[in-house]
Amino acid sequence: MNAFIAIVRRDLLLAARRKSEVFTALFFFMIVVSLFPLGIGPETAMLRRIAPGVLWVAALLAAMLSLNRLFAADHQDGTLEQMSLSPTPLAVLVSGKVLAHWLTSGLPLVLLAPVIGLQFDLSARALGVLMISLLLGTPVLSLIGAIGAALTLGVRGGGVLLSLLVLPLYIPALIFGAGAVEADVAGLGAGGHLSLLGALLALGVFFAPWAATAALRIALE
Amino acid sequence: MNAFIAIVRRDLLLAARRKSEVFTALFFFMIVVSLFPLGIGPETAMLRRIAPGVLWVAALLAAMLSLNRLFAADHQDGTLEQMSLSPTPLAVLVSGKVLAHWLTSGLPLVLLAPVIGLQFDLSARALGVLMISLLLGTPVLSLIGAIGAALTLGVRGGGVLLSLLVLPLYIPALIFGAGAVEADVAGLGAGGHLSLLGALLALGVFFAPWAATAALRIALE
Amino acid sequence: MLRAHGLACDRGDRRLFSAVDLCVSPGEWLQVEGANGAGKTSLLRMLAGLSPAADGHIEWDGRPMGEARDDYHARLLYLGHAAAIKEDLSALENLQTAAAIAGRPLDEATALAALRRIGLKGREDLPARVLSQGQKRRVALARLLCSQARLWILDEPFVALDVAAVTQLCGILDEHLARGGMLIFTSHQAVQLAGSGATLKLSASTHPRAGAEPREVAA
Amino acid sequence: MLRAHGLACDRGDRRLFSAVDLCVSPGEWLQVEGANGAGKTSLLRMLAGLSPAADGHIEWDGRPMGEARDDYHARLLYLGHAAAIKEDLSALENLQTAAAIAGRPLDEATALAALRRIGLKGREDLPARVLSQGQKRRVALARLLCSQARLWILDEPFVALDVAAVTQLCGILDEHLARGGMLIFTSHQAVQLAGSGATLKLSASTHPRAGAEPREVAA
Amino acid sequence: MSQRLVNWFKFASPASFYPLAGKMWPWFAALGTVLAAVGLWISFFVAPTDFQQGEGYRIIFIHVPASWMSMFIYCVMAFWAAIGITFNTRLSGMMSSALAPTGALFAFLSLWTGALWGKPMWGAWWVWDARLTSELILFFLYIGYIALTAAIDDPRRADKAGAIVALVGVVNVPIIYFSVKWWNTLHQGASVSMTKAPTMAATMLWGMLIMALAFWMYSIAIALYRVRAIILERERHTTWVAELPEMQR
Amino acid sequence: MNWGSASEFFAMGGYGLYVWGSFGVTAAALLIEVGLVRHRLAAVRRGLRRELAADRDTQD
Ligand code: HEM
Ligand SMILES: Nc1ncnc2c1ncn2[C@@H]1O[C@H](COP(=O)(O)OP(=O)(O)OP(=O)(O)O)[C@@H](O)[C@H]1O
Ligand SMILES: Nc1ncnc2c1ncn2[C@@H]1O[C@H](COP(=O)(O)OP(=O)(O)OP(=O)(O)O)[C@@H](O)[C@H]1O
Ligand SMILES: [Mg+2]
Ligand SMILES: [Mg+2]
Repeated sequence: MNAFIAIVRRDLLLAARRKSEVFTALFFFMIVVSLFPLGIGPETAMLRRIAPGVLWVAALLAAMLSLNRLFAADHQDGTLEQMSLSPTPLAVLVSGKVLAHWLTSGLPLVLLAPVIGLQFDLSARALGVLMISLLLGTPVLSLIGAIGAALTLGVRGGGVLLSLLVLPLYIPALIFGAGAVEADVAGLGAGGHLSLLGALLALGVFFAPWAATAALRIALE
Repeated sequence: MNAFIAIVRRDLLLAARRKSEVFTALFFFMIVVSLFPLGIGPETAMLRRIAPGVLWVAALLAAMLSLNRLFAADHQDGTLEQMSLSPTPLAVLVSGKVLAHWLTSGLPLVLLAPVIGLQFDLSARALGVLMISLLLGTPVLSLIGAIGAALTLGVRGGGVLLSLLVLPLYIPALIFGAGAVEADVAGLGAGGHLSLLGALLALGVFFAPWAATAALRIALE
Repeated sequence: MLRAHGLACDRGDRRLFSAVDLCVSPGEWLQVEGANGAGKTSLLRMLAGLSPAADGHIEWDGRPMGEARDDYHARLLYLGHAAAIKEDLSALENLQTAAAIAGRPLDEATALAALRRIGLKGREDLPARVLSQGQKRRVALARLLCSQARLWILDEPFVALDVAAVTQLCGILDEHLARGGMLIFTSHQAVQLAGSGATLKLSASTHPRAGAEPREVAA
Repeated sequence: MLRAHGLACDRGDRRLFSAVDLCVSPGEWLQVEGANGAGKTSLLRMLAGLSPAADGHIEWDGRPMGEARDDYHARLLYLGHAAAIKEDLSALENLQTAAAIAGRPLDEATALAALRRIGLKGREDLPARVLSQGQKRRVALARLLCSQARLWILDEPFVALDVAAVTQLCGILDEHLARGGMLIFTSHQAVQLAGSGATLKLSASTHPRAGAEPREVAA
Repeated sequence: MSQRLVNWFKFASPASFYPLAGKMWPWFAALGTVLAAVGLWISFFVAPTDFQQGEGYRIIFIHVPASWMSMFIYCVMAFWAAIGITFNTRLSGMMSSALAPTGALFAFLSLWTGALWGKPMWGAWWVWDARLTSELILFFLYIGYIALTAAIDDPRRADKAGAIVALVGVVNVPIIYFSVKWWNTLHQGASVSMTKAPTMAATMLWGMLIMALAFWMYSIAIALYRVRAIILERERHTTWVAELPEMQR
Repeated sequence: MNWGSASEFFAMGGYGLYVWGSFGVTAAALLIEVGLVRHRLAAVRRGLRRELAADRDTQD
């Protein structure tokens, strides 16, 4: 447990050291979202229709971009070796890293999303649903992402390969997440989508650290 | 000139060595594009409307993702030092790297785009315009991206910072590129947009290598 | 006590070495020698449990490694070519987190004392990025000063160190041995250690195919 | 001929050294010595023109470095701690591209001969990733065998090499000097070179403020 | 002539600029306060109610000056960046980084007040109009500059990198502005176009101008004040700092 | 004079939230900026004084 906390603290410390990192992830999200109106055109009705999809896709990409960092640096400088030699089970340490990743990359998105939703003229209720869907969904992104990041570790062309592996796995989260907001905008209940998202999260919390650990062991040997 | 060719060849060789790299960039593009119908819903009319914007945004993101690689590896292993000690001007070598980057990340997109455009039910004419706009626009992305990649070299939190710096500068290319296709779909001529894109390209070819070189020198000292 | 028998290592289609036997008891050191590419690093990683052996088996305190793994790792300190130094963290933070990950947290005073002893006085709060090559290695070596591990496996610990630091490190190793610690290390430089020890010479085999290879001289 | 006068170097709030004078003529070597963190790497990078000097000036063949830069770089070979080895390219490809970037392309036969001489026979086509630490260094050092540069600046060239390779490298350096080449290098190991040479000792100053600093002993 | 140049470079040295800035900023601050008081008085008590927009239009008195300042400060930053690159003076980099946070602040205020104005006037907090979009992008450019310079430890390197960003950005700002404008007008009649007050009442114009002047004075004062902190941070180890009267206690 | 009473002034003809939201946030933002910069300068000076004092001590 100590080592778990130590890992979370160290990763948060590293993120804080790169002072701007959390903020830049946020701005990346904002910029990607703003690219769409620029590419598509400014009509409000149209934008409101595509808003949930665009916001969720941007959240996906923001989460994915920061995945590279998750294990790569630790692999290169030998920290991962040290982690696997630690008496604390590797899966626990991996969970710590995933938690830190979500705290620095997922949580800020959840908090910022309503502001951006306003730019797309979403109603207050829809904004609430958007936040809840992101709150349930972004941890899933970090968890699944960890598996991908571990699998592509030390593999040539890792960065792009990673997105190739991970994006398809993200699709359920995307469909339920964006679906929840759309259902709410369309006046249907968002509850069904949200509980499916919750189920995904539960599944991820149980299995992802284990799978990521197995993948890390492969990369290490 | 010899060194220029050597650099281009080496970078292409490295890309070929990471066999899957070019393909994964392509797949990233495809997956991002396919995320939208999933996030937004399947109506053809709507999809046709948003197609140029979505395709161009995806191209932007694919180009941006591969920017990290542009100088970082060379910086870390000391190749950049060697380049700056070469009798060939650094700007020439940098241009070589940018060219190689475009050949491995931009050109494949140009070739793939029509196939994906078909999925969005674009007409043959519109597909042609799409290809031309990408042909003119993707080198601009590589050129501007090189400045950002050089500036964020060895900087903490480089990856996300890079996108923060580069994406705003990509906006004109996005607007003219997507605009050309939209204008064509709307039955207006695409010529105006395309020539503006050409102007951007000319500007980029002249100034970007110079600015990137200046930025590299800062990172090196 | 660490004992290995009949170890072999394959890399690509080469058999680097085979039939390597070794045994390290408390208070003893073992220096692994060999030309560049002979397989020293490969052997050390195998002994640390980081990569599987192509053949042979390893015992810790008389139990096969498979069973003893957790106990073994709790008592092992391994330092490889890559020193697990985070460029963005200060020397102090690097030392403290390395210790915490290894499951033996350090308080600040102890960590600072170790850094000072290893010659990083006044550099404790600099990010590792700006340290010189040798100073980075020293940050990694500071872990030795706070370690209660019984077995140290060190891959070229003397690299990049200046003469004074080499002498100091020898002293640290001697202390460890005197306390009844065990030590396995590699070095291309000649090293004088107190205590009893042995040398294991790996000679690079040029035979391209895995198979019967002349037995290496074991300690 | 390389001549420097009154060089000083600032890092963070520290003045690492100041008033360093040096001069290297054809056929001469200069060994830069000093403890870890004394500023050897910083000095070498300064001399190579990779980072600016806080004070002082450097001359190449009697002309100030600002003017002579292009000519200087055409005749310089610099190898630092980072060896510019691409993990994904083979030893041969690494050597050939390094030479091409330096503006002196190598044909395959020459490159292969150099790799064999430096002890990488049979490893020419392995990706550098799988090479051992010392073998990677050898790939970088193979450049010396094909170099026509007049001045070599080598930062710890002996690191990670085994005893045989150290002797061989000394021979290569001697040949270079005998041809009238110049050599500046650092090493924590004692090295025997033929030809005339000098030693420059950098002693780490602990004074935290930039300003008048005791003059270092020059060659 | 050369005498003049020497004088210039004398003031361009941090050691002589530090006390100069210390003498100047209170004047600008005082002037700014007075102008702001006058401007606020005009905007609330002199300017009449707008017959179309009611009292909501009073936001104009900060919205427009803030927008102007955000654009202007970026140009000034780019100016200092160019000076820094050509003459290699240390002070110019410090001026750029002293200005950036204030510029970003005004860009944010422009967005904020614009949004607060847009809700009652257009019924939406945000529309993708050319001017709004390019202001948003300008805000991103500021953030990029600040994030980049903050991420580089060595201040001299940070200054140079920042200078490149500022210059590349200033070349791009007009390109971005016009591209967004064409984008917006080429393929649809502007769904919302800024209400171009045709003949702005003279009092309104005066109010806006005075508020703009107040913001100017504020920006100069705060930049001078901040540059003093930056100078001290960077010149920590020089003897002139050690000899400053305020350091003697 | 446009306003009959203070409450009328604060209501801003129904636009109070928007107008005061703008003016208030602007005032607050500028004041916060001033505060931050003052803090920054004070912190540098404090650190410097401490350093100089330490130097003098070691010299004696
Ligand atoms: C978030 C929303 C907004 C942003 C980012 C914004 C941005 C800007 C900018 C950058 C300028 C200066 C442009 C120039 O001088 O060329 C400006 C001026 C102006 N804005 Fe806004 N604005 C916003 C909302 C509004 C709204 C809602 C109104 C009124 C209904 C408005 C009315 C004006 C007027 C009257 C001017 C000055 C007139 C002129 O120079 O043409 N703005 N705004
Ligand atoms: N795929 C492969 N095919 C052939 N040989 C390989 C392959 N992978 C590794 N090798 C060889 O295996 C050896 C690995 O050696 P190792 O790193 O253990 O050497 P070492 O004794 O630590 O050397 P050094 O003193 O240089 O650190 C090298 O000789 C390398 O060339
Ligand atoms: N920002 C900084 N603040 C304080 N000291 C710094 C800073 N950056 C670098 N240094 C110091 O500058 C020195 C750099 O030394 P350099 O790398 O030149 O040493 P070296 O003589 O090559 O040492 P080694 O033998 O270990 O390679 C180190 O002592 C380092 O601690
Ligand atoms: Mg080894
Ligand atoms: Mg060094």
